[in-house]
Amino acid sequence: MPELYSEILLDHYHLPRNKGELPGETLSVEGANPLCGDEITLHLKFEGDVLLNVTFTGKGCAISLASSSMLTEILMGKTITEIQEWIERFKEFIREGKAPDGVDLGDLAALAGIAKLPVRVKCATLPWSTMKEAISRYKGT
Amino acid sequence: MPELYSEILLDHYHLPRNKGELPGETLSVEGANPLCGDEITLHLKFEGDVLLNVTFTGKGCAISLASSSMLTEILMGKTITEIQEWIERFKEFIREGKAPDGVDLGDLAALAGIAKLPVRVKCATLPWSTMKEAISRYKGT
Amino acid sequence: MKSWEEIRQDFPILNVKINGKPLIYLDSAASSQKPVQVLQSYCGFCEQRYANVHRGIHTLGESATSDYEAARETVAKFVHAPTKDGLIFTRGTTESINLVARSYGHKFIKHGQAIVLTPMEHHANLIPWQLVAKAVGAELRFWPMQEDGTLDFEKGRKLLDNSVAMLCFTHISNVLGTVNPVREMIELAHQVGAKVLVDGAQAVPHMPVDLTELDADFYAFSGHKMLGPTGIGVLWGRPEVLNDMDPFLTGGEMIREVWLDHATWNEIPYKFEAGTPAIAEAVSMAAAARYLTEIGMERVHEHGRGLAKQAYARLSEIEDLTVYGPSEERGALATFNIEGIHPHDIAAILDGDGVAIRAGHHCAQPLMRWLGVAATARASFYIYNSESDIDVLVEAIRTTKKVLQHA
Amino acid sequence: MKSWEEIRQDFPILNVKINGKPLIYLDSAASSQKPVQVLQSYCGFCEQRYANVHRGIHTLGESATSDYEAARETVAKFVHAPTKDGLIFTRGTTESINLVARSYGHKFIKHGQAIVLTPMEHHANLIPWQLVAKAVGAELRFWPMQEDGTLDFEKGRKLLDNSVAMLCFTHISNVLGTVNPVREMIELAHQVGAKVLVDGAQAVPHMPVDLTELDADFYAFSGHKMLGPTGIGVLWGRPEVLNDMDPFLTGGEMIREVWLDHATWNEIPYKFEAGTPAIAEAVSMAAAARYLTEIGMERVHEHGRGLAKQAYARLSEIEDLTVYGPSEERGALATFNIEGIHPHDIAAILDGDGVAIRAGHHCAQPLMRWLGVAATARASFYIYNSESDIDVLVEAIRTTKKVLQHA
Ligand SMILES: Cc1ncc(COP(=O)(O)O)c(C=O)c1O
Ligand SMILES: Cc1ncc(COP(=O)(O)O)c(C=O)c1O
Repeated sequence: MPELYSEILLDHYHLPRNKGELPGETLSVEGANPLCGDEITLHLKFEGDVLLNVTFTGKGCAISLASSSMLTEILMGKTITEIQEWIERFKEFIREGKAPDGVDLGDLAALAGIAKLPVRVKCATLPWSTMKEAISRYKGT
Repeated sequence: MPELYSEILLDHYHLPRNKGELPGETLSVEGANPLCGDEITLHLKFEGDVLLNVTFTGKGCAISLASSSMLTEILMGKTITEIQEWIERFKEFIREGKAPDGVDLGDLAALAGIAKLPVRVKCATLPWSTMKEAISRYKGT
Repeated sequence: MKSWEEIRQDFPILNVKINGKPLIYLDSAASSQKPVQVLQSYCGFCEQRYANVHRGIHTLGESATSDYEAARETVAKFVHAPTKDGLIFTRGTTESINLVARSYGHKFIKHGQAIVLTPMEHHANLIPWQLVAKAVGAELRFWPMQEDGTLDFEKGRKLLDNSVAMLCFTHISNVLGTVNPVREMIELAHQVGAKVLVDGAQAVPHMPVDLTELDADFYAFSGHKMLGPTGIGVLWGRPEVLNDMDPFLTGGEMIREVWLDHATWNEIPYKFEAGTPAIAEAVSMAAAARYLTEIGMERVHEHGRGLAKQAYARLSEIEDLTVYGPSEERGALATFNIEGIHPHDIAAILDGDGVAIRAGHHCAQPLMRWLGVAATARASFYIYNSESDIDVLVEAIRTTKKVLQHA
Repeated sequence: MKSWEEIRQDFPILNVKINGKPLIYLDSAASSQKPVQVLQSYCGFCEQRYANVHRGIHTLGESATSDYEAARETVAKFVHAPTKDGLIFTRGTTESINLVARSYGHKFIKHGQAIVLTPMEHHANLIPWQLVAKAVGAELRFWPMQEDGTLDFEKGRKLLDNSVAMLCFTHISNVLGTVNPVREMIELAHQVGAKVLVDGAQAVPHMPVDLTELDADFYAFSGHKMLGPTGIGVLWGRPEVLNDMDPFLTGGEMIREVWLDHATWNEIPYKFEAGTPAIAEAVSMAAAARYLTEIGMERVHEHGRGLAKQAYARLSEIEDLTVYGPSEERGALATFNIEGIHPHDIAAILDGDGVAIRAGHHCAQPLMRWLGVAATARASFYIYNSESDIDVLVEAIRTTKKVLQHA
């Protein structure tokens, strides 16, 4: 079994957190990776600066689905500033293959192997770049 | 010294036979090899079917000049049919690198090495293809 | 006669361990591995006979030119081309098709005429024609397929009327494995006066191809899929047609005379080979052709067909697994999906067992849409594969299912 | 630090005997020989890390992709490119220039605008612009040269007005050895809003090139002239400009989404790399760049300059012999003619002594006309040449004169 398909990753894949529609959502944003056929929609409910609730729907590979599931767990309840920090942290993490100094990534750490697999980076990144898009849309409203 | 630059070849190069204009010529035909910059003009005097006299002018490498000189010696006084036979013989000779069975090539034999030097074949062939053109023009008149 | 086991030993890469397991390389449809004979030809040429071609009067210039031209002859013979003058060395199938689209298509296909393609084309044999159609105002028509991924002849025949300028299609589909009836299709197209381009990228490596008999106007293939190097491929074109076409790339070698403000062109095939060609690559593509000829293309074909048939049968037995394309008479590959599992995950988990397959759209996005999927997994075979590779594949797929299928 | 003698030993071809004599290879301006390090990189990659790139999810697909992308980075660094995203792998300089002519020229150069070239351009940097000019109705202007084969700045400056869309010229002339003042010329062109393409085929192998400092919009060079393989070359383009351009070849890899009737494009550089690239060639072109970097490009430059200077001086001493181009500050070559002897004969007779030089028009027919000759002979140098090679050259030329000059 390739290292990437760790127990943690498979757990998020088989038992995705916060999967499903979000009634009363503030907005939803679709992200797609046409080369893979991954399509993930994030559903977000904001109250002012705070992301009260976030869920996801869509289809994709285990990496993009698990990454989406992890994203919802981490960002739930965070402020926009915190979310933006997390997006940057995630980018650095994926590029370097290890957590930025002093940051506890939690389950996300299971994606460390991605840095060595350029073809799969986009799968892990998809929900995060979708989140970035969502924030800029929300702030634009 | 490369084999190709034999004594016979150099002799024709240094002391070209039948080089110069041909007063009273029936026609003259220019052949050129733009890749090398070779330009050879054949001057021909026919009487009916017979090539009474042939000379050449122009510039080129040792191979094309020597080949021109040899051509004039061989074809002088020949009939059109004989000339056409010689053109075919020459082609075969250059392609195969040896004389067709039972044919004495005389000085031309010095060009045998050309078959192995694809880049130079066009130099040796230039006066002969010019001759072919000349015959067809003469017959067309 | 070399045994399949001896043949395997010609491929150094098969000794590489993947995640501690022996490599089972099932991705030859994307690109094949190279035998030592090809690598030795490459290095031997560079170490002993190398120089630029066509203009060198020195010994190395002559040896390189004669090796390069001999390569043209060898490759032309390999596909039984009617003449080697029509054999143009390109970077690969993609460049070959682009050459035809630009130098033939833009010049000869007229407003209101039609270009007929199939829905199973690789992007390389689709996008160049989209651009020609747009530029000249031609119409694109698609020859319909039947449910099993073979072409529907009744419907296709009706598309071929006098307005058709060109029919372009793949000899063997790189996804479905469909082997198209090239001879018949060309005859139909020629009856309405259309020119035909055949994409032979998946055919030339795997079966005897006889261009004289097929009578295509253009035929394209790549070196890297037939045990040869990257960076080299072929366009064969009918000389009369090539002569009428405009040049493609321009520069050295393709010219005859050049002035500051204009130029005239060299004869074919040189007219279409601008600049320093991929000399060492052409020489070792010819070595690959010789290697395959020594094994015998009939035998190569039999072997690939056998593996494809077996793979189709064995994979079809697996629950929730769909194999695409016709069950009989197929190219040396099997493309499939497993219910509820993304093909990328299949490929990644198989890699853990040393099994290299491809997953994605295989440069055939319209065909993916036709199949109603975003992507597929594909196992493809070549002379270094054996039945035991299929055993490992099937076993690895069972593991994948266990890990990834939802309970 | 490796000595020149040790460097020579890296080139297996130097052991080949030509007509029983040691090979003196003086034709590197046409194509350079390859050190074992490059050949080993080629074979090592094919034997251990090969697969098709960009889409493989298996281990070999990943190793090949990462080697290919690392090669892009290495080569970009070698020429100090501001970013590697603008580095497109092509077949060579010729394809690179054709890419710009088609994808930039046809789209952005307008009727009535001018394209400025020089009379010393290689056909590869002339004919593509002739065709653009003809297609869009642009004017070709030629920056005049001075007697010694350097550009006339007074006259050239006047050509550069607001109607100029593009300035295209060679960094170093492959015939005259002229080293053009690239930085100044680019500045002049940018002042009138023109884009600049520099043909670096003869520069990159021989001197440190810093694309960040030069500020060219496009810069083209070939692998095979810098100790690398055939079949690979580079176009570096400014990313903002590349982004605005239409694709060149179309097919796999350069797309983003494809439907039956249209498609969208991938980001740069992939947008310009249709089909399977020359993967192994890119990897070993990077090996060549590393090999040169290890020697040090300053040192390579010094060596070539020294040999060129010496050759110029020694050849000039020979009676009836004319050396072309500037006497100072020249590329690593010397082009010449001997009164009354055709250059083809010089090359052929030198070959008898194992000396490989080039004779002909060197893909620069308009320049030959400017020089008033049909052809020239050229001795060109690289890191495996030494002063003693010039001794042999000069001696062999004396023999040639004895044999061929009329008494
Ligand atoms: C100055 C110059 N430009 C362009 C080229 C063409 O390069 P290539 O044949 O590698 O495309 C050459 C080499 O012949 C050259 O010397
Ligand atoms: C059917 C088909 N056509 C065209 C191509 C493109 O070939 P290349 O990438 O060698 O240009 C391929 C290979 O990917 C193919 O399978």
